[in-house]
Amino acid sequence: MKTLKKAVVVPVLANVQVTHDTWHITLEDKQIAHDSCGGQFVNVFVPQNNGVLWRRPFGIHTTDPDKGVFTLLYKQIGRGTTALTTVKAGEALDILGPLGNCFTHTSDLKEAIIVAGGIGIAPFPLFIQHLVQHSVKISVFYGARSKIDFCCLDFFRQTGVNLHLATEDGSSGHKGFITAPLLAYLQTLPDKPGARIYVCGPTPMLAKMKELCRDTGVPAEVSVETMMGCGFGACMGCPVPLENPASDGRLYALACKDGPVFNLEEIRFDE
Amino acid sequence: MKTLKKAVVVPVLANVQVTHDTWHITLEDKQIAHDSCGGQFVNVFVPQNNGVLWRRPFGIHTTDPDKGVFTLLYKQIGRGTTALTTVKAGEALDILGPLGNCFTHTSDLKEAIIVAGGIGIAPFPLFIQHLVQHSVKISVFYGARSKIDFCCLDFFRQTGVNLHLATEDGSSGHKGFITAPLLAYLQTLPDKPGARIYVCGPTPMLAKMKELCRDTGVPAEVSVETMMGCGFGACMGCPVPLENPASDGRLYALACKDGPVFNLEEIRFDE
Amino acid sequence: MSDLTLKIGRLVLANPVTVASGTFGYAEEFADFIDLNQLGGIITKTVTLEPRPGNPPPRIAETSGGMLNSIGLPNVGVQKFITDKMPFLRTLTTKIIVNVAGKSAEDYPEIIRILDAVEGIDAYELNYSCPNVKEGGLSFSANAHVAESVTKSVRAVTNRPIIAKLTPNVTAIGEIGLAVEQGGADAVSAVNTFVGMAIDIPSRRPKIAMVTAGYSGPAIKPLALAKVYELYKKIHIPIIGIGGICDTNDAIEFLIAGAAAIQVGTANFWDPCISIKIVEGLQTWCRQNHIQKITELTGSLKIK
Amino acid sequence: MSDLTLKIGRLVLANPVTVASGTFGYAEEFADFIDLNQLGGIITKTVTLEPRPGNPPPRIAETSGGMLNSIGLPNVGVQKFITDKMPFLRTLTTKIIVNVAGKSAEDYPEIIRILDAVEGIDAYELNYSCPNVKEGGLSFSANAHVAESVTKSVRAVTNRPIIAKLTPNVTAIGEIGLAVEQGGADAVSAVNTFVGMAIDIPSRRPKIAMVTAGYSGPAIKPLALAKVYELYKKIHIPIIGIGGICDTNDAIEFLIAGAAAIQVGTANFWDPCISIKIVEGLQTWCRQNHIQKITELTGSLKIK
Ligand SMILES: Cc1cc2nc3c(=O)[nH]c(=O)nc-3n(C[C@H](O)[C@H](O)[C@H](O)COP(=O)(O)OP(=O)(O)OC[C@H]3O[C@@H](n4cnc5c(N)ncnc54)[C@H](O)[C@@H]3O)c2cc1C
Ligand SMILES: Cc1cc2nc3c(=O)[nH]c(=O)nc-3n(C[C@H](O)[C@H](O)[C@H](O)COP(=O)(O)OP(=O)(O)OC[C@H]3O[C@@H](n4cnc5c(N)ncnc54)[C@H](O)[C@@H]3O)c2cc1C
Ligand SMILES: Cc1cc2nc3c(=O)[nH]c(=O)nc-3n(C[C@H](O)[C@H](O)[C@H](O)COP(=O)(O)O)c2cc1C
Ligand SMILES: Cc1cc2nc3c(=O)[nH]c(=O)nc-3n(C[C@H](O)[C@H](O)[C@H](O)COP(=O)(O)O)c2cc1C
Ligand code: FES
Ligand code: FES
Repeated sequence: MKTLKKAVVVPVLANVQVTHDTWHITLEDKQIAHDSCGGQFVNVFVPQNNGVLWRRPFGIHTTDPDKGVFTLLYKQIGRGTTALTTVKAGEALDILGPLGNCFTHTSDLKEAIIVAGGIGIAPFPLFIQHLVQHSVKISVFYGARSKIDFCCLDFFRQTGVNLHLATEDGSSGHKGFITAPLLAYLQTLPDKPGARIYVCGPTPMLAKMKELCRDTGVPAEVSVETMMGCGFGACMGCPVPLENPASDGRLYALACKDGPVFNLEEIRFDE
Repeated sequence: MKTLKKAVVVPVLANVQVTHDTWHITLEDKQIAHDSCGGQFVNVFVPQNNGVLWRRPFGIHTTDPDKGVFTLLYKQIGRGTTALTTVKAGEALDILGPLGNCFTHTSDLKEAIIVAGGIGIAPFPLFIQHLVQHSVKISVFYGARSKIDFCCLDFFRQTGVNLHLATEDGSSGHKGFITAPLLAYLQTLPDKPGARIYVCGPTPMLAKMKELCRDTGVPAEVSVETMMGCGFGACMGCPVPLENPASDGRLYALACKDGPVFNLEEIRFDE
Repeated sequence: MSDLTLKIGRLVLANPVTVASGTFGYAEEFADFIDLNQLGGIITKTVTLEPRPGNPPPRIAETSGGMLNSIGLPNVGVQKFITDKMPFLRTLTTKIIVNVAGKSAEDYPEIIRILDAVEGIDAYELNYSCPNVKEGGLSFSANAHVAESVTKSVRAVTNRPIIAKLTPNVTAIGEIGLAVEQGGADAVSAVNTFVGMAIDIPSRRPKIAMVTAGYSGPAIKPLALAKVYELYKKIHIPIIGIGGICDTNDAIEFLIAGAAAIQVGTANFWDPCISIKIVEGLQTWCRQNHIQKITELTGSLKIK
Repeated sequence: MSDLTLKIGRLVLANPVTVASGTFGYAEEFADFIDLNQLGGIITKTVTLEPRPGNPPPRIAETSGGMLNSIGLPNVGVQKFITDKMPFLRTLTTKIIVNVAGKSAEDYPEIIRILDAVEGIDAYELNYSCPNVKEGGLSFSANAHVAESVTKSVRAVTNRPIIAKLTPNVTAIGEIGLAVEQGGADAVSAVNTFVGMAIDIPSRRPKIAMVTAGYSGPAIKPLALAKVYELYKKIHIPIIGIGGICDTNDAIEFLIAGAAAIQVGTANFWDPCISIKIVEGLQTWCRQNHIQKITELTGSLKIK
């Protein structure tokens, strides 16, 4: 069966648990390792389908173009991700990708302020790999429920990013939501025009960020999460409500095709 | 959750492959090991239900009442039996049983002639264990596709039964169906009135046996196989057509409740 | 302990969990597995005026997430039902609901008249999914007029609660529900099986001898739920929800959609203890969610 | 090589495998995955007279063995369809079947008149499952008279083949099939989605914003197969079978039940290459089973 690009069966090199509920899987595919940019995702066919019909989307976490490998960071939350934890090195995964668009890095970018809530951290390391190569200043604001939920802290320390942590239970960093230290930081930010925020996290956090960006005037891009029936624009099941109708009259964008990255001010979260 | 007898979760002591497609699983349950008689079955809930809705029925193969264990012999043919092969010692199986009726052993029985086709051998060792204790003469006529399909030959040799084999490919015993050597044997049988045939096997063999028993005048009991929705008389999905309407007007018996053992002359196979 | 009791007309059930006709035999089949008296109610296998042998095999087939059946309502007939099955049922303290079907409209009041003289029956469920032979084989609840008039004729001969069990194989089940309400039904149960089919490719034969069959099990749950909701918006009598209920969550979904009680069907086959597990599951869930009375749940769907 | 070609009226398809409206976008979405020209035909996402934004989220939900959707027919409207989507579709050599829907009966002939002036369209599929706003929201194929008259009005304005796509949510789909045949349809496609529903228990909200939704996927296969068989017994024009087709065997079952061709729907979402795999699977199966012409299979169900 010859298939064209984008539908591939890739070898699993490793699948290891990194926190109490989060796993890191390493996959081999030259093209994805080479072509992907931060924000894009792959759609994974879940082995053993106990009534699981759809693929499961995951942001591309890191890539190593030289070795032709890439990784995903995933949190075990339900049937699909639980099945994924049982996949072993040496097996193969049927995936589609890379899908979707990327966080944008325009030439005037001086500081990238990355804001992640929980597993929302997943798509950022790839973007950071890219920004580091372009010597952009990077600040990471990373909130989680508790200390035990943090992932990739070593990566951030090695990369030398300016790291701020918050936990809801106060077990590490600021006690409370990450938006509080972020707001303090933005209020004292010297070079606002060169800064841009990149957000990924739970919907309540995104709604909060929207307010915060409006108030501080720092523009933001957000990677959204919706249910995805297909991941490549066929089912129209992933609408993202737009603040204002698009020029062609559309009230919704599609998360998988027009996103998953959007300008925060363009989309609505109230539904 | 307190349940009454007959629905039990039992430890798996072993699950080993005994031929290219047949497995032998050892389960622990005092009551089943103690109470079951040859012909009865258990209905097994199949782990990981990839759309498998119903339990799968298997004859009780052997019991060891002292140790409180019993075994099943099963052939891997589809989704359910394939899932069963993945069960490991130390895990547990959810089963119902013992269900159904038994091969009958009346006091006038002098010789039990057991006729099995393929996996139809499964329910007989338990019956033979019983007959041996009562010093009944036992002849086993066992047909299979090929030599590699035979199971329990050691058991038969140890038990000292009068064993006749046939294979379709001639790789062992008579070449052809087992009904040929059986017919020859019956024609020269000195004590017909004390003999009784017990059959289990594929439907074409049962139809053939019916003819053969009619011709030779030796009565037979048969353990039938049908689709089973429940195994305990609730779904009425396992009808066995009767040769003559029963006294209460019924045209069908239920394999799980009225059987699985029937008098061969009472049931029809033409549908 | 939350209060799980509810009323179906004058019929009081100790909890909303009952078992569906044809999936629970005459209850005796389950006595080895569960304490029958913990159920809200028991609905018997369909009883007809005359004994019926049932259909030739194969009667059942497994499909992905569901099953097909064409059993053909085998039963001993109403007279032998009374002498052979009722004595056991009478020993139970749970509610006994006898499911009846007719070959013609006249069969229904006739069989109910016979049963009305028998003690220990708490209500009737009228199986309206079987073919109305005189009307070209369409089921009794495929047509609102027929459903109404049969219900009326039954209402005329009994004071016991009557529950009309509707087929889902119609364009507008709400209309049928209204018709049986008009006819005097105390409640409806929804739904019976959907018409389905499967083919064995090598033989090119249908997997069920009668060709088409009734489809049930987890696969029909979303369909059945939509039918219950459609009825809830339309009618005023209680609804007993049925279709693919396999666990406590499924039962709760039906209650939220508008059911006052539920029936467990196909799931009884693979887990004969499931109905009681759901009773216990509802009790736990209500406690955890501070539901005082289970009746609060019925129709509590939130729509913006 | 077995001969997989077949005719739907005057429309010749290279093989029986087409893809269902709304599950294949405007084909471009699949160009990264498969060679589109290996398909028997492509049925576009529904096009309407005016642009439509579609329904608010959530629009989709996964259930066991099926999915629910209420997408709301978002599309750019017929004019932009012609300018934006047709150029790509015209580059393909496979058959292009444009699926259209109306808010009112009058919309259908109007949109077909507009499309009839456009090159590169091989046939129309009329989506009769959407609500007929003027008739109280019942779908256009819920009523035989409406279905017939809309079909007639379309027949009057085009010589291209028209395929009426029927809703399964009716009491007697055979009657509707007869009505559209009477109205001049060249074929029917059956079926569109079944009405279903699911509820999120913690929030007590429907899992789909529009409350009820269309149910599709493997879970509906036995139901869809029964509808195709019911139509096959009743009508004389070809049937295109749809509903839960996920592999070659599923496709063969529909052909045996009476379908001349099939559509792959929901399965495209999890395997964008599945349609082509079925084309290849049919070729292999026919060779192994010595089927010279795939048309031999249609309606070859054996009943005693
Ligand atoms: C573009 C994109 C990128 C993503 N990247 C990552 C990633 O890198 N790492 C990661 O761990 N997760 C990521 N996710 C989320 C991930 O896809 C879901 O966690 C996963 O699909 C859940 O599958 P499941 O079968 O385990 O859960 P299910 O059993 O399907 O669901 C469990 C619960 O979660 C809800 N749910 C599941 N998926 C979603 C969703 N997408 N949106 C809203 N609610 C949902 C369900 O309604 C249900 O209540 C991403 C999602 C998108 C859309
Ligand atoms: C009373 C009884 C005792 C049995 N004892 C044994 C035993 O001791 N050892 C053993 O190996 N098997 C036994 N069987 C048969 C066994 O139950 C089936 O092989 C098993 O259920 C197949 O499950 P599966 O999911 O692997 O196959 P499936 O995937 O369900 O089916 C594969 C194919 O086999 C057919 N099939 C499956 N089960 C049956 C059936 N019961 N009758 C007719 N056709 C069927 C299906 O239609 C399908 O074509 C017994 C059956 C009965 C009724
Ligand atoms: C094997 C079987 C037999 C049934 N027999 C009857 C019956 O005799 N009378 C009746 O009203 N419904 C009968 N039904 C329908 C069920 O009562 C129930 O309405 C239907 O199966 C849907 O529920 P479920 O999905 O939980 O099984 C039968 C269903 C099955 C599966
Ligand atoms: C997400 C989705 C969108 C659909 N959109 C349309 C549509 O726009 N027009 C239409 O006629 N049918 C539409 N359908 C119905 C399908 O074409 C098909 O009839 C149905 O899904 C049953 O087939 P399946 O089970 O193979 O998916 C849609 C189905 C799905 C799942
Ligand atoms: S997930 Fe299918 S269109 Fe976006
Ligand atoms: S298997 Fe259900 S009655 Fe026999």
